[in-house]
Amino acid sequence: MSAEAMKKVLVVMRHAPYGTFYAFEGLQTLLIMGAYELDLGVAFVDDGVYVITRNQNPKALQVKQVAQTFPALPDFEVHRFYVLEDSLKERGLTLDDLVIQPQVIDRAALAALFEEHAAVLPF
Amino acid sequence: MSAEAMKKVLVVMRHAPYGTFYAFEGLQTLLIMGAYELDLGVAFVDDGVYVITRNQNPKALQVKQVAQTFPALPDFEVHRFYVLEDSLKERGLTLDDLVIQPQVIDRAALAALFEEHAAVLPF
Amino acid sequence: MRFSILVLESPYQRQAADSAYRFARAVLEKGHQIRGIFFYMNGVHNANKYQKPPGERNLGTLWTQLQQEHNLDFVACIAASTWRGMNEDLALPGFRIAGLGQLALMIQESDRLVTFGG
Amino acid sequence: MRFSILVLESPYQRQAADSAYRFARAVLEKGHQIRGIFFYMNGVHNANKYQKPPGERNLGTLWTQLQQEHNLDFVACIAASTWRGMNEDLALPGFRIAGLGQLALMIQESDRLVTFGG
Amino acid sequence: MLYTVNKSPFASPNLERCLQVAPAGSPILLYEDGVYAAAAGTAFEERLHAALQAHPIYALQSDLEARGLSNLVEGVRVITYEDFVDLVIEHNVVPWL
Amino acid sequence: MLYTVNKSPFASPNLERCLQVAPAGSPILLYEDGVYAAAAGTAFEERLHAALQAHPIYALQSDLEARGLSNLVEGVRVITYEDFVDLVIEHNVVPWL
Repeated sequence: MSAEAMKKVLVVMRHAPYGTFYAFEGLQTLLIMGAYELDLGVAFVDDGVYVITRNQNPKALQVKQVAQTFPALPDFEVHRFYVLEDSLKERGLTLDDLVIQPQVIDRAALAALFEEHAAVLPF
Repeated sequence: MSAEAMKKVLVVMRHAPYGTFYAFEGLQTLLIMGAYELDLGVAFVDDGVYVITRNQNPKALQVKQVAQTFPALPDFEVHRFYVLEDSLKERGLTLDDLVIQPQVIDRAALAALFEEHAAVLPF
Repeated sequence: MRFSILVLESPYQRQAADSAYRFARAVLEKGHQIRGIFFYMNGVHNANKYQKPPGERNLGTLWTQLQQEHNLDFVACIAASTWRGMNEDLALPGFRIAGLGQLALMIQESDRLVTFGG
Repeated sequence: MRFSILVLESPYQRQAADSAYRFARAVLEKGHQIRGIFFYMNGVHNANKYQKPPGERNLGTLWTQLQQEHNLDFVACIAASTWRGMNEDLALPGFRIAGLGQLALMIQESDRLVTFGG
Repeated sequence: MLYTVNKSPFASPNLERCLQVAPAGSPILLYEDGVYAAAAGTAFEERLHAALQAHPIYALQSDLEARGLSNLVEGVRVITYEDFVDLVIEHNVVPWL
Repeated sequence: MLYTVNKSPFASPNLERCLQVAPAGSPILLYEDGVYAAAAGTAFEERLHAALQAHPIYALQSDLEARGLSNLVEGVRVITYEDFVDLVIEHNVVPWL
């Protein structure tokens, strides 16, 4: 199937990791759905920006580290990454604090991004 | 057991009804625990004040109405009811909007109430 | 128009599963199609055949009736089920347990995906 | 000092059950007593014997080990269990299924009640 | 896009965040505990009134009824689940969970 | 009383509401996603700084580590689960869930 014919799906991460498992399950969704004919993107919004911060170490919680898998997502056919500028700023974060380098977008660009996608999956 | 020897337990309702089942389960707790030797109170705080508003009609949701049971709680040995004044005001509510008439307390009184209780159960 | 629905929460703790059920009913009553309903995360608990809320709607029974009336595709995520102790033996009739790929197929073959969660 | 613990959430959706487990461990490691742990609302899913998170801590196993090591009283609420499809056959060793009155007894016979929820 | 919000505005910043992103003209649907934002006389009323200048705002009837909310901020449109389906047919959904 | 908060200050008003009720001197424990309130450099830092004038504020080490938070607002005390137990022995708990 040509890229143009592929349906565009946007996973929106809005929950912080570890306190809930939404981020973990959103990640599983990205890992699997890339194998299907879908054009996948992921946007980090609100506390979702905490999903991809550096230095996460949940060893004491005995759960899997979430952030470390994101740099591998292009191998799983996930190539589009976005982060909401205001969400970074509110948390005092910059791209240097993140394990990947998403495209920094403002609110209007996020709204436009939603319009481009056939499905928005919230995690 | 004399009333003085009974342990004081405060159920704190902070969730709105129906969107979550915390209020429903807090109510079940009150209905059962009154049969044991516990001196039970219940405080409505934040969205918890919505638990006891009039005119609830969840028939279309096919779930039990929550508010209607509160007036019967004295029969189940629950006699102390409190509502946080600011929580009412923030929601534009007065005692007339409620199915029971709890004692209206301010934040300092709520904090003092916590101090008096051996256990605080959040719902 | 063809819909798919994603359910992320269990019954009886949050309203999401109830809302999803009512939305699904409304879709069908208006004569539209449902390609599938995917139960993910705690949503897999919707499939539990032993759930028995006394004197209230049994969401499991309602789901099964809906599935049977319209021959719908109900999938409980196999990974989420394994984590949470849901399996074929515990599942209500009408639910199958399968992978996230089924959600990908539902999305591909629907005009709309609507998610209900916590 | 004697503690009781109330758990209101299932494993693997929110951190509450993990936090409750770690808190309970710390209480015992410091030489204090646990009168009981009461699993209420979605907390009853902690007792599910089929839960199997691949390559991670299995909270059900951890609870059972803790119960056996210290001969603790673990109660899954019978009403919450009935609603949610939990029962004796599905429950891990060490969990008993009983009424909210058990929570009342735990409160009566403890110095502290600590609740972990959503 | 149809932006949907299911949390109380007093218990979650979701509606506020959603309103900051939704472009003028986008419809907003309040359901589950989200319908508390539609109640008249609350501390949130002024914010909702401002939002109504920019957006059609809908609230789900069965969720309003369950919660006993009948005195609503002027301009909020009460709809059924069937209307909800129609809105989703007209607009793709951004669930602001 | 020990007031405990497990939600992110950006996703929930719980910490703010809790601070409005907790009398000066009452200890506050941040755990689970509540520990994000302890991070330095955020929009919440000023609020936490003010709260620290009135309350001892604790944050759970394992939850901070999981989330990669090491640069904390000055004055926040990092504690273990065993310290959490000690706090509960000293003070009864108000869980602000």
